[in-house]
Amino acid sequence: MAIISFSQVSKRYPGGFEALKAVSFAVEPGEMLFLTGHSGAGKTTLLKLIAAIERPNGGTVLVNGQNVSAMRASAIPYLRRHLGLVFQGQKLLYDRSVFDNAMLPLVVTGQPYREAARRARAALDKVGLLEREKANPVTLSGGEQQRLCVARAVVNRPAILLADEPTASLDAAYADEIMEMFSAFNQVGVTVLLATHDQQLIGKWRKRVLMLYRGKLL
Amino acid sequence: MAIISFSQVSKRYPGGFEALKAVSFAVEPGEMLFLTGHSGAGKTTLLKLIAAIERPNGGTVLVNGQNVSAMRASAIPYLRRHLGLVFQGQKLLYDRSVFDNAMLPLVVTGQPYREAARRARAALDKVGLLEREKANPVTLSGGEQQRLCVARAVVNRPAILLADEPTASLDAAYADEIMEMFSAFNQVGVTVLLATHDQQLIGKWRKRVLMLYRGKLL
Amino acid sequence: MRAWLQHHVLSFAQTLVRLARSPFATALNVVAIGVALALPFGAYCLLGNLESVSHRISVEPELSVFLAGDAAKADIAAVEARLKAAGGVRAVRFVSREAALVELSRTAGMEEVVASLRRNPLPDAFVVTLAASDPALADRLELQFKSLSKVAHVQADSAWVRRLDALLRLGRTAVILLSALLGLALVAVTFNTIRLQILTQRDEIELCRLIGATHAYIRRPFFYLGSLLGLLGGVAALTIVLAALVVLNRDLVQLAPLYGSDLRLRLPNPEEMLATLASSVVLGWLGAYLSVSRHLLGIDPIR
Amino acid sequence: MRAWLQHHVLSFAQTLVRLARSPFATALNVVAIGVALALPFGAYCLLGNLESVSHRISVEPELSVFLAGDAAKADIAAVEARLKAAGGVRAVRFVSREAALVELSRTAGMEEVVASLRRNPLPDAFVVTLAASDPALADRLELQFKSLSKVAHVQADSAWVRRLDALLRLGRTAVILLSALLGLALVAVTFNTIRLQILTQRDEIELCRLIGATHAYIRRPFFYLGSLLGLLGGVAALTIVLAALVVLNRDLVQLAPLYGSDLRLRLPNPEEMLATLASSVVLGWLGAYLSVSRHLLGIDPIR
Ligand SMILES: Nc1ncnc2c1ncn2[C@@H]1O[C@H](COP(=O)(O)OP(=O)(O)OP(=O)(O)O)[C@@H](O)[C@H]1O
Ligand SMILES: Nc1ncnc2c1ncn2[C@@H]1O[C@H](COP(=O)(O)OP(=O)(O)OP(=O)(O)O)[C@@H](O)[C@H]1O
Ligand SMILES: [Mg+2]
Ligand SMILES: [Mg+2]
Repeated sequence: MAIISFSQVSKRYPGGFEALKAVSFAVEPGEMLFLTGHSGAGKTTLLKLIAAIERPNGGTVLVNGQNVSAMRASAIPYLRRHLGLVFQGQKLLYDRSVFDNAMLPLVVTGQPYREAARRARAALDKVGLLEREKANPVTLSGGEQQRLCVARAVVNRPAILLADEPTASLDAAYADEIMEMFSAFNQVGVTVLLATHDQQLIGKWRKRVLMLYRGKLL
Repeated sequence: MAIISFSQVSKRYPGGFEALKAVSFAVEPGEMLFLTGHSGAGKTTLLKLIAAIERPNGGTVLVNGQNVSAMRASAIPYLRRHLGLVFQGQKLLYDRSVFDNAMLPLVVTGQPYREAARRARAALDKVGLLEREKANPVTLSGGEQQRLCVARAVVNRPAILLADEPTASLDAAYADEIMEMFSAFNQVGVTVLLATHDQQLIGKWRKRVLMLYRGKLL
Repeated sequence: MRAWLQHHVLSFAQTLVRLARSPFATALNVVAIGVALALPFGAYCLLGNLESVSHRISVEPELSVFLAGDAAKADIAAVEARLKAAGGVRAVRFVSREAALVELSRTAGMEEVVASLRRNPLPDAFVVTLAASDPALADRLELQFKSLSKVAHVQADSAWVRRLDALLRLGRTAVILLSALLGLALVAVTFNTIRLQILTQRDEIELCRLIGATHAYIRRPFFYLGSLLGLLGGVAALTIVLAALVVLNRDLVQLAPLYGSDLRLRLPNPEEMLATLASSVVLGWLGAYLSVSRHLLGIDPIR
Repeated sequence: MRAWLQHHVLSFAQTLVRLARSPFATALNVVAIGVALALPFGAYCLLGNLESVSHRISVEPELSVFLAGDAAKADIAAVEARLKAAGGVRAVRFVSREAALVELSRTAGMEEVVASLRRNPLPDAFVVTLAASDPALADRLELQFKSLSKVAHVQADSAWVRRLDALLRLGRTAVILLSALLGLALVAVTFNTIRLQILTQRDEIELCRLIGATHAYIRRPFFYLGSLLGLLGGVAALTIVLAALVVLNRDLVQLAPLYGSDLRLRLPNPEEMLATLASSVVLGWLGAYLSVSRHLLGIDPIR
């Protein structure tokens, strides 16, 4: 059974703009795929529908067998615990250390401290920030902050990883490393959906591509 | 005479990290050039020194003939009025319209309203956002927000344009358009300094490149 | 379950750390809440003092019934019987003209006057204690006693009773006004403080929503913050009221000998102090609750 | 210059719009400031009323000098001369024993007593008005007059003077305590409100710094906000005090006939109201100034 499935999903924003029009697709568990399209095509909107940040105006969104489009507000946190999210313009907390930022998803879901700390350090190591763990995120460069966001998204071993332009402010070397990380996660069974406008990246990785054009899936 | 000149500039952040080490270079008025280097190389730091957002620990930074490294705090606003800035993670104001966001630099410097409005609309038109002028920036996609930042940076016709990864979240078509815009500004005499890790972009435009590696200029 | 407890402890500790980090703003808040709580509490204490004094005064409303100069023993006995039979009378005390003169001579300044008298000008009298300090009752009995034969004059202190009554009503109106006003001020202060905290932590809240934090998890620290602020404010209020009472007592000590009585203000007892602290915690929690209900909803997970 | 003026008008308009956008929070703030201002202002008004009453009472401190029953006309004249010659005496009035009896008979309840008197028991007396309501002076003169020949007794009302003095000191202590407390509360409220506003507009401030806005440009709207909040708070305070005085007066009207005097509280006059408004604007501006000085510095143009 599909782990994510859209059927005839459309999203109209208040103001009347139709960001998604009758989009249907299915993602199998353990798949890795790209979502692409021009600026304003609806990539971010599609990811937001999966994470229940926005609600569709029509159609059904199923995630992990649950109907996200008709979910009670109190059930949404438990859905999100199965998701790893890397969003554009996502914030780090500047009142605590890099380590504490990486710990946050584990603290929020109430993991025992020792195990949580071990996993946070492992995630920071993977993105090359372990030696900065005590630093404040303000002191990180743009790329380093982006990598910290990735570490935070994978630290609680989600079943599904959604990333919106995760390599946008990274140089080629780090972009490759991050992609390798996503791929490694995918190999152990995590479903990975990456939104990007970087055709080079898509060309290099040869995965299934969902292409949006003005809110329609091509 | 050079419009921007660094001589033996070094920057150590509190905590001891040396982000720039004895950097010297000069930019002629009307030049357009790229600043590149790996993530954490010091690109953003260098741009911040030019705009007097950070102060160097050693060496001299001259901008427009003024010694920025030893400038009084009260003179800094007037320096910045000659600069157009596009920074990573720079914010839009979500409590006013796209048009008002573009107007802001002109309002702050006290331009007469009518002329200011004309120039703001022209800038929005150039980045393809004129028809969204009444919208709230929250409703813009990531790339649209990035373009609005560019419009805001150029609206007061600065003598120097500093941009930090201005095309990071743009697809190729819009990236090209934005670069064309920068180039057009350059052609009418504006000095343009772009920090980017995008080697493709640098290859396409064939301008002078400043390459940073671990805080040193190669 | 253990994780849940751990989070409770953690968010309480975090709240403490956060307060300690901006000591100036915290101190100002605590002072504002403290003052807001101190005023109605202080007014309550003062009113308590006043009512205990007024109780002492007004518990014994009296009528003085003066007999005619020519009243015989039998007349006196007859009047006494009528007085005792009247409804609303608690006690009847006979004051002979001789006793009255002795009493008068004890009054400051009258000593010499009395000494210079050739004979006793005072009549016999009864002092009638009423069962209740009710001005209407006093008026009724005054009329009734006046009409008795051999009664020359009835002196009611119902004017005093009425005066005291009106004064206390005035005091109560003032305290109610004050409590209402300061209740409002207290709500305003706690509400705004929590609003401030929510705005300051906007990014954190957005992020926690995105990461899968439950609504209860996000609200918990604010409830702790509100209750803690309330508690600190309550402590400040108690300190202020106690300090004020001590200062006032210092002044009252100078006043006391003039009235020849013990005019010390009673300090609030432990139960009253505990009640103040408890209600300030509850009010803080309530302010947090209102503010959280209003302001957390506006924070969406992401733009 | 024109642009500068335009910005002034613009930032004032923006401040108004911003306040109107969150009417609930604004109302709470205004109420908090209003209450904080209303209490010292109200206390000031009440004290003013009290002092005008006390002035009426204490302006005429008196000593009653009773003469011996056997004092002759010549003795009386001699005493009068000595009284008039004493330092600190303003006026000396002779009250003959006949006049005193008439006065006594007018006192409530004494009428019948006086009527039943066979002969006048009262002595001749002088009422000496002192030049100042100074307890020490009263004590000194009392001793001095007592030693005069043919003077039987001197009744000083210095006890009353002392009592009133102590009471007024008590009142003043209370008002000073109150003003200090509420001054603190007022500072806390305005300071925190501006802090809140600065935090809310953090992004805008950072951005304006980056765009080349001067320090003055950035601070201006907060000064407007502080002053406007102060003004609204002042208006609220006036409303509260006037309403409270009207309510209190309603109760006092019932009290007045009992004292047989006009016990109406005086409402504040226009100058006092203007002064309150002006000082509340100044206090609001000051709160903004303190808050801006403290919190704007922490905002760097970019991270
Ligand atoms: N909250 C909103 N209200 C109104 N319109 C919105 C809102 N969010 C997005 N839009 C509009 O919907 C369209 C799709 O937005 P979306 O963010 O999904 O684009 P995108 O594919 O992620 O683009 P980019 O690559 O630039 O990030 C855009 O034109 C955008 O202006
Ligand atoms: N405020 C700060 N305090 C301490 N260290 C800092 C601070 N800001 C930056 N750094 C460090 O200085 C180095 C250079 O940072 P800078 O932001 O200039 O890098 P960059 O070249 O822009 O990288 P990127 O491409 O990732 O944005 C980084 O290692 C960063 O961690
Ligand atoms: Mg997007
Ligand atoms: Mg950078």
